[in-house]
Amino acid sequence: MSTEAAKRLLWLDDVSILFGGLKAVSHFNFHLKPRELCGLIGPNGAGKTTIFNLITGVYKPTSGAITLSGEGITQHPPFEIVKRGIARTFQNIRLFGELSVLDNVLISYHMKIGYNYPDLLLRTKRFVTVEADRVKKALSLLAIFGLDARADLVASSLPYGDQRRLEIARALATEPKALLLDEPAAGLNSREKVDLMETISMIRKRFDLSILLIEHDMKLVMGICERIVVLDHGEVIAEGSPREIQDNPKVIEAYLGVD
Amino acid sequence: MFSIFFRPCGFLALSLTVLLTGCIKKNAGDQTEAANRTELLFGEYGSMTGPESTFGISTHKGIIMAVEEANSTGGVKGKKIRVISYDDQGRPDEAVTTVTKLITQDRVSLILGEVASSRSIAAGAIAQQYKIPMISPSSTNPKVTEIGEYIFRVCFIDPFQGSVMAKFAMESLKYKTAAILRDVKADYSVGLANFFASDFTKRGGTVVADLSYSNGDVDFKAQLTAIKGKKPEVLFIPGYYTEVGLIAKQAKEMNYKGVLLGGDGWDSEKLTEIGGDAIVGGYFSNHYSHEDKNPVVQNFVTRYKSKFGEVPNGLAAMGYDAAIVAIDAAKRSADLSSKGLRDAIANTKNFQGVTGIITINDERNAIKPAVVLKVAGNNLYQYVTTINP
Amino acid sequence: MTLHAFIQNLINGLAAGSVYALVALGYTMVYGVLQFINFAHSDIFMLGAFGGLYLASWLAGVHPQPLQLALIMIGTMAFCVIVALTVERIAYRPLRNAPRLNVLITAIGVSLFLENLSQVVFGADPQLFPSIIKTVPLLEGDDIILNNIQVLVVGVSLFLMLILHWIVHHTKLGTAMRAVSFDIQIASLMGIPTDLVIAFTFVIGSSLAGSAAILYGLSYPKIEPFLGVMIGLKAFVAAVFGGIGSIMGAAVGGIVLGLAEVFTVYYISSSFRDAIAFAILIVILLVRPQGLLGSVRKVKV
Amino acid sequence: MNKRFFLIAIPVVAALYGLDYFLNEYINEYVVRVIMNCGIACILSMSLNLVNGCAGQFSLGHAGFMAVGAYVAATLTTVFPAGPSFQSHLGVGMAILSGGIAAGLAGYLVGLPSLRLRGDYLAIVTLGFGEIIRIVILNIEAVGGPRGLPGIPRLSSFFWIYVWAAITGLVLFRIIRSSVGRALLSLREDEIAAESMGINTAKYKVQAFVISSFFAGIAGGLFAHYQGFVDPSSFSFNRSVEVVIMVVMGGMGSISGSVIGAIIVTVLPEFLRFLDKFRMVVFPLILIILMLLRPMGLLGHKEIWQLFRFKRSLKKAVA
Repeated sequence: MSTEAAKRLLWLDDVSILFGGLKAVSHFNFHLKPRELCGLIGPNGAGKTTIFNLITGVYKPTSGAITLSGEGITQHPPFEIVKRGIARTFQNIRLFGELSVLDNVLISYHMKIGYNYPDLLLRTKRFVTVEADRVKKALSLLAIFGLDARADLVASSLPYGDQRRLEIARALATEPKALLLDEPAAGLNSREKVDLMETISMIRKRFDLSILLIEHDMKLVMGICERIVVLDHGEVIAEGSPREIQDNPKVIEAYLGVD
Repeated sequence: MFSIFFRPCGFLALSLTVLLTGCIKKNAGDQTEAANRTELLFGEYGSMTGPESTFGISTHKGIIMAVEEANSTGGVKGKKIRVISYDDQGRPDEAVTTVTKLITQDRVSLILGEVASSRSIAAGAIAQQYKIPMISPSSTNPKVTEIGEYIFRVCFIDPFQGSVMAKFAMESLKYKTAAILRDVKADYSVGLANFFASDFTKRGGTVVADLSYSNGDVDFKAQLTAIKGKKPEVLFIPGYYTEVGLIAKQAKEMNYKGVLLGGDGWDSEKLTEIGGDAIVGGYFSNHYSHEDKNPVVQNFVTRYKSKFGEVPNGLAAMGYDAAIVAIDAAKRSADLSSKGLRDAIANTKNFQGVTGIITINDERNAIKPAVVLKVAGNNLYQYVTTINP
Repeated sequence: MTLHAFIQNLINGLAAGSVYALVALGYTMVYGVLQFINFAHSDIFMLGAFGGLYLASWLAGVHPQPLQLALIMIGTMAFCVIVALTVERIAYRPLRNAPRLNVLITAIGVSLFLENLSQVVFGADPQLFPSIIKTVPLLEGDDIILNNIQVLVVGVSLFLMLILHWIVHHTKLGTAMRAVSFDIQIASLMGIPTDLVIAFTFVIGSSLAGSAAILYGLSYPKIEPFLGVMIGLKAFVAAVFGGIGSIMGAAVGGIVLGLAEVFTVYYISSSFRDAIAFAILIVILLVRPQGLLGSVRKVKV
Repeated sequence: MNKRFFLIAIPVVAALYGLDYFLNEYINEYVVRVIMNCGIACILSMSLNLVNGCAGQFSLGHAGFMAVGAYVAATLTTVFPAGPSFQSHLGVGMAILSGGIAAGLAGYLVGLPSLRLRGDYLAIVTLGFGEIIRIVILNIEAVGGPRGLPGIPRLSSFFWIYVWAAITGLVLFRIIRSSVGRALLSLREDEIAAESMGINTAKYKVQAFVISSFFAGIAGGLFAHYQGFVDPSSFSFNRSVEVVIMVVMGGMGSISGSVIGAIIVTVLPEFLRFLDKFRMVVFPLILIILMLLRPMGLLGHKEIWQLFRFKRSLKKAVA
């Protein structure tokens, strides 16, 4: 493996996907470095969420390849991809609404279940200790987001902002190498947005991971991202530091339209 | 807040107490209790609802009539007879539940039922277990009375009925080739078809086609296409009238010209109603004919007509006979204990029923003749011949 | 013999399949709009058959026969529409935002209720559907028989399907229906009166069931309260097979199922008549879940 | 296995044994029969709840799995040449267990297509499988085809039925209160999110089907061995619907709710016998009204004891 490749945590090589003859994403080339915080922006319908769905295996690309830490994951189902270290949140929150806050996080620990059917049926020592450890771990994770006191509440009863945070906590519980956040600031007020910016920076430091962020709020994206990729009509139209993007005429054109 | 939960809880508790008051077990072998009662209890179970409800309802009418007549002439040994009837929805498991209830809760002395052999077999095991006599009015499968010495029937059995039609087709109609269209979902039909086939071949005939349908089907054209290709002289359809009418109609539409034959399942005014002129000219075996000039039969038909406003079909007549055999046995029995009733039923000899002279043999089956009827259209069934066992 | 038998089976299967197709349309339309299996549809069909039976006795004096048949058919369709709208208003509409499972269970409940109530009202004993039109063979070979009822069944079915196709694709109402089936919320935001459109879907579905009931009664004149159960299930299978939501699909599915059954009975055994429908269903759902003519709907994430 | 388990289990088994003796000696058989019917209904509804209530996969074919269990167990004790050697409590227990395993295998086969289908489609496919199983049995002459299979040794007692009901409840409860159970619940809540949190949805759907069918098979075996007779009509679509009604009435995902639902659906018709032919009209009416007025069922997602706990915490909050 070359040193260049080693720098890439996640690599999308010439990825395209067709929906009913329509190219939703076309020849998309992208890589995410370890511990990088990268923004993915573009007007509505540019294909940003589709890219998340491609990376996490919800959709399979029509052509191209996706690699994570040197391993091809293009054809893996979503749950395999999570196991290999990519976690995500959803644009329109998809919590397990009827379950408790704690259960929402505990579900993410399931892939490392740690016991088998005889253990759970007979309530062996292994089962009891594993479960207790999980709960402890989940509570301390929730504590980071200030949700530990409300661990027993039903997730859908939380206020909107807390649901967003819970979704991030749930994704972090899978212990990912890369975290994909799909419009985490949508629907938040400006105070909450400032909190969220801090939270995102904190997560990256504390959990030592890369973050790919879809966001419409330019202030937020420009404020925390090191690198920004701009997408329009399924194609990359610009890439660079926040400053470079801000001044790029193509980006302005894409957002404001041409007369 | 608590009331939301406790209200159903209280309801459950209440219903449970109601349930429990009537459920203390009485000594199962206690016959003095039955003897000391002021009335004689008969239990009846049958399909009063569900797709086969028509059988249960006809039988029920016959039983009710028999019991009312007996009560109007003073009952049995000074006791009035009361019938407790339950619906089994045409389900064997429900039949077992209802018979258990009749025996252990209502504590009847005798049980009447069922029409369908599958339900008689399922519930008969319970009657046998508690040693309560059961008389099936019209379950023709041999297995029913094989359950044990407390299970009887007042009808002939499938092997006999199957051979009746085989004999009739060969000897009276002089046909040599036959096709069979059997209802595979009905044990009755399968049994009859098997016995017909073996008897018909034994007598030197050939079964050229043996096809099947399931009750509830409405389209038989595929089977009839296949049968027509084999050109049989007769087509034996040992099914229920519900399907036979349609089969006859479609056979006519398909231009099949052979003669149709069937069993007692044909017996209903609906047969000619649905079959129309397509079924005219067909022959079937039956327990009795309401055309029978025998005064016993004519008397029964008149009384039934005035009571229910319709002509009694075979099932009603069988229900009636089952009940009068039971009543007769009760009159003859030493006491009204279940053992006494059983022995009296077993000793039934040359008893004049509506459906013929009934003698119960050692296998607890009725030895009696079958009649062959010819469908003459417009709900007319001409008596053709009587075939003795 | 084999070729003649084959053609004969083809004719019989086509006539049987047409009835499935008409009933299947009711399922496919309601499913297309509301995404739930209207289990009660089969019982609307059954009630239609009884309605037709009583109408026929009231209209027995009407001549000529084609007029009488047309009146009975229209009357039955109206009757089915009234029943279906009542069911929709009382049982389904209050559950519009409830989980789909609840609606499905309610539909099963309505279906059982209608069946058992009909049994109390009409009795379980089968009744004769009057032969409004006498069966006359049109083609009477030694091996192949074709009668007027079969032609009528196929003809009327085809005619009704063409009308339906025209309503759905060439009228404003049809456009509204398609919009609602695409996304009920967006349609409602666009100012489409969704409740009305849904009600209209039930109107079309149930009137087709009513007409199917008359055609059924003419072909198989034996009517009983449980007759809808199997036909309903098979019609639904036909709808899924053809691609749910697709009118052509329901038509094709119904006819394929009719043919498959006839050939199964002829070449294999009648005991597998009901099994073949479900086997087809399972195979199609595994191989092509969207059905023969259905379109794939991408899950929104 | 811990000490607490035995501290509870041994008295429970002893109590069941004592109750068995009491019922046989002092209570009339009809009532005992209804109680036993309740036990079997409980096993069926609890097991279906795992698929319908917890995993959110709508199955309408439970009667089919029950049929497999009933027929396999009954074949072992009745038709099978070595049958008589099975005609003891141990033998029947083994036969019933085999029936459960066979039903579990059938559940595996049915579970497979469920990987690709959801909601109503799955409902109709399971319905289809249930019917196919029934039609196949109808065509097996060795087990009596449409005539049914009589002469099955009647060895399932109150004790055995309720021991199995207790085992079913315990197993299902422990599964639900484990990581596997949470994985199943996540399927019900949101399959895509579950998959994105590392849950192999396909695997757990199939597992839910297998476990659920296993217990349905056990219920079938018990049913056959106290009925003494089985025939295909006992396992029709209506039976599946009955079990669904139990689950829905009690509350989706609530094991104790399923028990309550099973008891109501089994006992209520016995009380409604006086309604005669209207009995079968009232029943669906109750279902419709329940769906309109209390769509979550009697207990909703909660277990019966959670209702108390919920109130207690509310009280605390008020105080």
